[in-house]
Amino acid sequence: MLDTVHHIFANSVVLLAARLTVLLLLLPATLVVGWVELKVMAHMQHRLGPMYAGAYHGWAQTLADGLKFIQKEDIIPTATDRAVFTMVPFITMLGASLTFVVIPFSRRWVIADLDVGLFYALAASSIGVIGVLVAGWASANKYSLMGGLRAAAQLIAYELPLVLAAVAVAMQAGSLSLVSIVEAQHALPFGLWAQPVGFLIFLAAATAEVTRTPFDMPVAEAEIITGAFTEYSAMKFAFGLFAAEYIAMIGMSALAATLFLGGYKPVVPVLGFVPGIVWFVLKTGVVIFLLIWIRWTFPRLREDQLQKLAWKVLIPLSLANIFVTGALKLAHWI
Amino acid sequence: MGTPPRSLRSLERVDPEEFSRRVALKLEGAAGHVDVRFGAVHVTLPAGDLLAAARLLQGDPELDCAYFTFLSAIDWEAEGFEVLVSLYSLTYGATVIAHVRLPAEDPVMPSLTGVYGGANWHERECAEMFGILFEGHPNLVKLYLPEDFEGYPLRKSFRLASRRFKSWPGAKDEEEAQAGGPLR
Amino acid sequence: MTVDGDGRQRVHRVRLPKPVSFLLNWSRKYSLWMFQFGLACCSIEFIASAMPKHDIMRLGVIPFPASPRQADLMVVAGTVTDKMAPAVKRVYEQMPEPKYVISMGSCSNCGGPYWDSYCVTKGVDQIIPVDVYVPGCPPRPEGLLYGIVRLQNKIQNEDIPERWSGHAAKIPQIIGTGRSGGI
Amino acid sequence: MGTVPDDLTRAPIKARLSGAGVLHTEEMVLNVGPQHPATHGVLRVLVSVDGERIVEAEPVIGYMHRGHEKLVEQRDFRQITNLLSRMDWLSGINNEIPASMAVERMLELEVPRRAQYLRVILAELNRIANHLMFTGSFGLELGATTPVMYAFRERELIQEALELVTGGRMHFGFIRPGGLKEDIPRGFVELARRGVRQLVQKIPDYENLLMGNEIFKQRTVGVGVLDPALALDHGVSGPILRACGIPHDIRKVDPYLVYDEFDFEVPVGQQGDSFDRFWVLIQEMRTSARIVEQALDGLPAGSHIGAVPKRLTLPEGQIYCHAENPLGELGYYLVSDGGARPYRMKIRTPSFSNISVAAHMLRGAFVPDMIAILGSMFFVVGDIDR
Repeated sequence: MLDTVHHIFANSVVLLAARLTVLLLLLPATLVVGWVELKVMAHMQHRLGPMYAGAYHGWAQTLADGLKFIQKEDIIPTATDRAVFTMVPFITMLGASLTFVVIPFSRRWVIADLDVGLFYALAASSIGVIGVLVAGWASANKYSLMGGLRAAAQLIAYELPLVLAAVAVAMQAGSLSLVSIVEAQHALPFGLWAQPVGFLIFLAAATAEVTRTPFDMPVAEAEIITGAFTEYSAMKFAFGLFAAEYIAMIGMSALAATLFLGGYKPVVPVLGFVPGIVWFVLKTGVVIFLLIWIRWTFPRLREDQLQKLAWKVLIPLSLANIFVTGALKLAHWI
Repeated sequence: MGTPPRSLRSLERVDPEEFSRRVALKLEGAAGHVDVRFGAVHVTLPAGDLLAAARLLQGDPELDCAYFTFLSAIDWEAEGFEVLVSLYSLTYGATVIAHVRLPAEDPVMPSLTGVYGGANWHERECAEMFGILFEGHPNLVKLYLPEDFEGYPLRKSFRLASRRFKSWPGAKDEEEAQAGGPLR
Repeated sequence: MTVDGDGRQRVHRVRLPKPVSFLLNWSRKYSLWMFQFGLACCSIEFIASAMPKHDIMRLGVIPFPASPRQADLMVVAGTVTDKMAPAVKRVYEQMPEPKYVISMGSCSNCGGPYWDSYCVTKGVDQIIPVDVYVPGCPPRPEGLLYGIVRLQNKIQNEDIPERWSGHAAKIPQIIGTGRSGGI
Repeated sequence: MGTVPDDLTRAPIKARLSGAGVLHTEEMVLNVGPQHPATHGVLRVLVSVDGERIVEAEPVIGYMHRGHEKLVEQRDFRQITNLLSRMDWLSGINNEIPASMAVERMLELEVPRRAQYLRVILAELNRIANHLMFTGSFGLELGATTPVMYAFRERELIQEALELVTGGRMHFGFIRPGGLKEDIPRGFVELARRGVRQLVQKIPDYENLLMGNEIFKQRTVGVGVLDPALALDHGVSGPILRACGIPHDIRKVDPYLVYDEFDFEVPVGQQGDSFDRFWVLIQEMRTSARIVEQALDGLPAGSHIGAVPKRLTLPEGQIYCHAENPLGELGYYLVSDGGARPYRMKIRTPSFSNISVAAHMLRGAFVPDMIAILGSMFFVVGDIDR
């Protein structure tokens, strides 16, 4: 049964259609996650959050934001490098949404189950760096230049621990294809028993990749006003920074859920009849909630402390994690 | 600069009269008279001796006025300006206020920034508000007012524009309302 | 698009269907990204209105954007001095077009307790067009919330082609003060 | 360390500072403010930056200058308190007290003990509200948006108590020469006690949420160290001076009102860095809470205002009257020529001197450190610009 479905999906037209549906599904997903963040933040801060937009608990708040940004005047300052300036939202959006090609939503629903799925996902997620760096340069504004440089330094520094943490998982599952990684977690998800350290490193590095507090130096409101995206307004801002950040966050959470929490595998074998996608959405939701929780409690790290954390703590830790996984693998314990 | 000042170590309270006798003793060079009003030691000095007196007040362990409180001026219109320099000694808990009289036309005074770093901003504000020139000040530039502002606001000769049309609609005291109140 | 006498392009009057205009007004009404322009004491009451007790985010006013490019509501809270006036004007011009201004507190309304000061601009409406004036020194956070509700009513009844056609430079009037909550 | 080769001494400071020597780096002048989320209100800092390190920083002030000293000369002694509470807009009552005390000392007015006790209670409640604001905004500048919400929740309670008495939340106009405008209503004592009790319970939350947080410590410990001698030289006062280890608090050193009847000790820091300033701020809230409790327990009966002539004119003379404001030493040098209005009143505000020392502290720090340093300098722009 597996290979027939596989064959259908491999057909390019269906592939394109599936790719578009996922992308179209992503946009409402960002609205939902945006609304969830507003409400969770508000309740953490002892208040109500959006209430009146759309009458019942402000469910239409992010929808109203999106519609409003469409109507805004699109300012392109004269001093900017025009073509590059307008290209940035596409790069960041591309970088953020490419990871969804290989992520298995359920046993059969995966757009392209590449053999090098994990490798491809991590490579795709690093395209966003170019977008932020180019935005910083093109906006011809001192603050965004500093924001762009900070973003580049931070994202490159946190690419390494992200990849090394994922390598340990690939070693344990014995394959790079995300579907087989999830299959290998049939008994217990890796994150809980074999790779707890890897899971924490991956989460820290993912927060840094998505530039969220405590790693949100590049978009630090207090110092350099929205960093690289200071000059962006209307749809370019809404699409390039706001939606791309949320899509990247969902992508990273989905990847973390797949690698460490056992993707579409049922958490309790008894409930096996529940379709895989429900588990996947639940686990991704848990990771998203964790990211939101971290964002609204911690202050911001200075970027030299940030780099110190990456190079002196996370990378050695992930290397040690690989060593331990390798040793356990040889001793056939895992 | 590194060693913590004496005030960190010991606190011996001294009442204003005793402190004023010490100041009068130390500043025998300045012909100024010293008196105590409302718990503060007031010293009147000629402009020339201010710098020497300030160094003495700061350096002398008997006085140790290390704390620079404020520097400002009063415009007595015809009789000229009176500059106030207020210092405070943490060790002895005593306030010393030096008064310096300056003529009404082009008032000039030596700057205290050499002795007290804190005097920098106070002198800039005083120069901007009263038009007093402080010699030796590193950059005597406007502190508060925009560059294109002419006139010295705190001088009595500077009238408030809005007050020309209505002096004070809500004057509470009846006599003052009838008398129209002095236009300041 | 016709180019008229003084060279400015004019969007000729087009009749926008009722539901579309309703939807666009509704989205602008509930997504007022507020730009933190706190100057003096009113800025403290302005922050207090975003805090748990008064929580301005209930009305859809999100105090996030730090850059004027992403904001569409500017609340001038505090005394506008002559030295600060050019900065207020420049920040107002940085904001993309459908923008609204709330003048909070008697200092920015008309100079307030500093009516006779030599360096205070007597009223921010000498520099930028103001939509809603919130009286008080400082106004209570509830005052600011009511000012925002009045602004939302104004946005709900706004005529977009009129606003974009350029010749409607004057400030749109408040038509009726209907209830704000819900659609 | 061996003799320094002489060509090093001649290399331009910038090359040695950036350690590049060969690479020609140019300083970028950054204009922080006058409208900037980090600076409280409209302080502008001209910063010349080499990469992320600040080479030179010069605060530019005056954007909130409203000319209080000139306006005060147009108003009589009862009307000036209304203007003065708008200078340091976080501590309305504390601004008004020294002005009335100056008038009372000059006229030798007898202020009833009940009025003095109530003045202390209102002043300390206002100090707690001021410190709560800075507790929240310091966390906000370092990126933690949640503590400001909790701090304002407590601040609303304190404002409720003040509003019950005075009718206002920030500017009260309640202190009159000779006493208070009117006596306190019935429910005030219980409301104040409840507010203070809840505050004392919640202070450990702030300590754990902020000071116990590893990232907060990394951002503040050892950042912006203020040398005590430099602080005294510039007239720095308040929590910032006490954080450098100098126990100078006017409530203890030169007690005014009835502060000498309460026992409270003044929190003093060690290094004088941002962390110590924040620590002193939090401990001062505990001290103020204790003072309010003692004052509420010992509140005597009596009238709220002494005998004050209807037409208030001061004899000729000059007086300097200062008090411990939440941000430091606030003093009024009142000069009277026998009329109903002050001839001249010099207003010595704490933030003006506190910020004049900022240029020295910002030199050599990182750009994000500038935000941490300025955030921990606890200034209000209206206080700086008067």
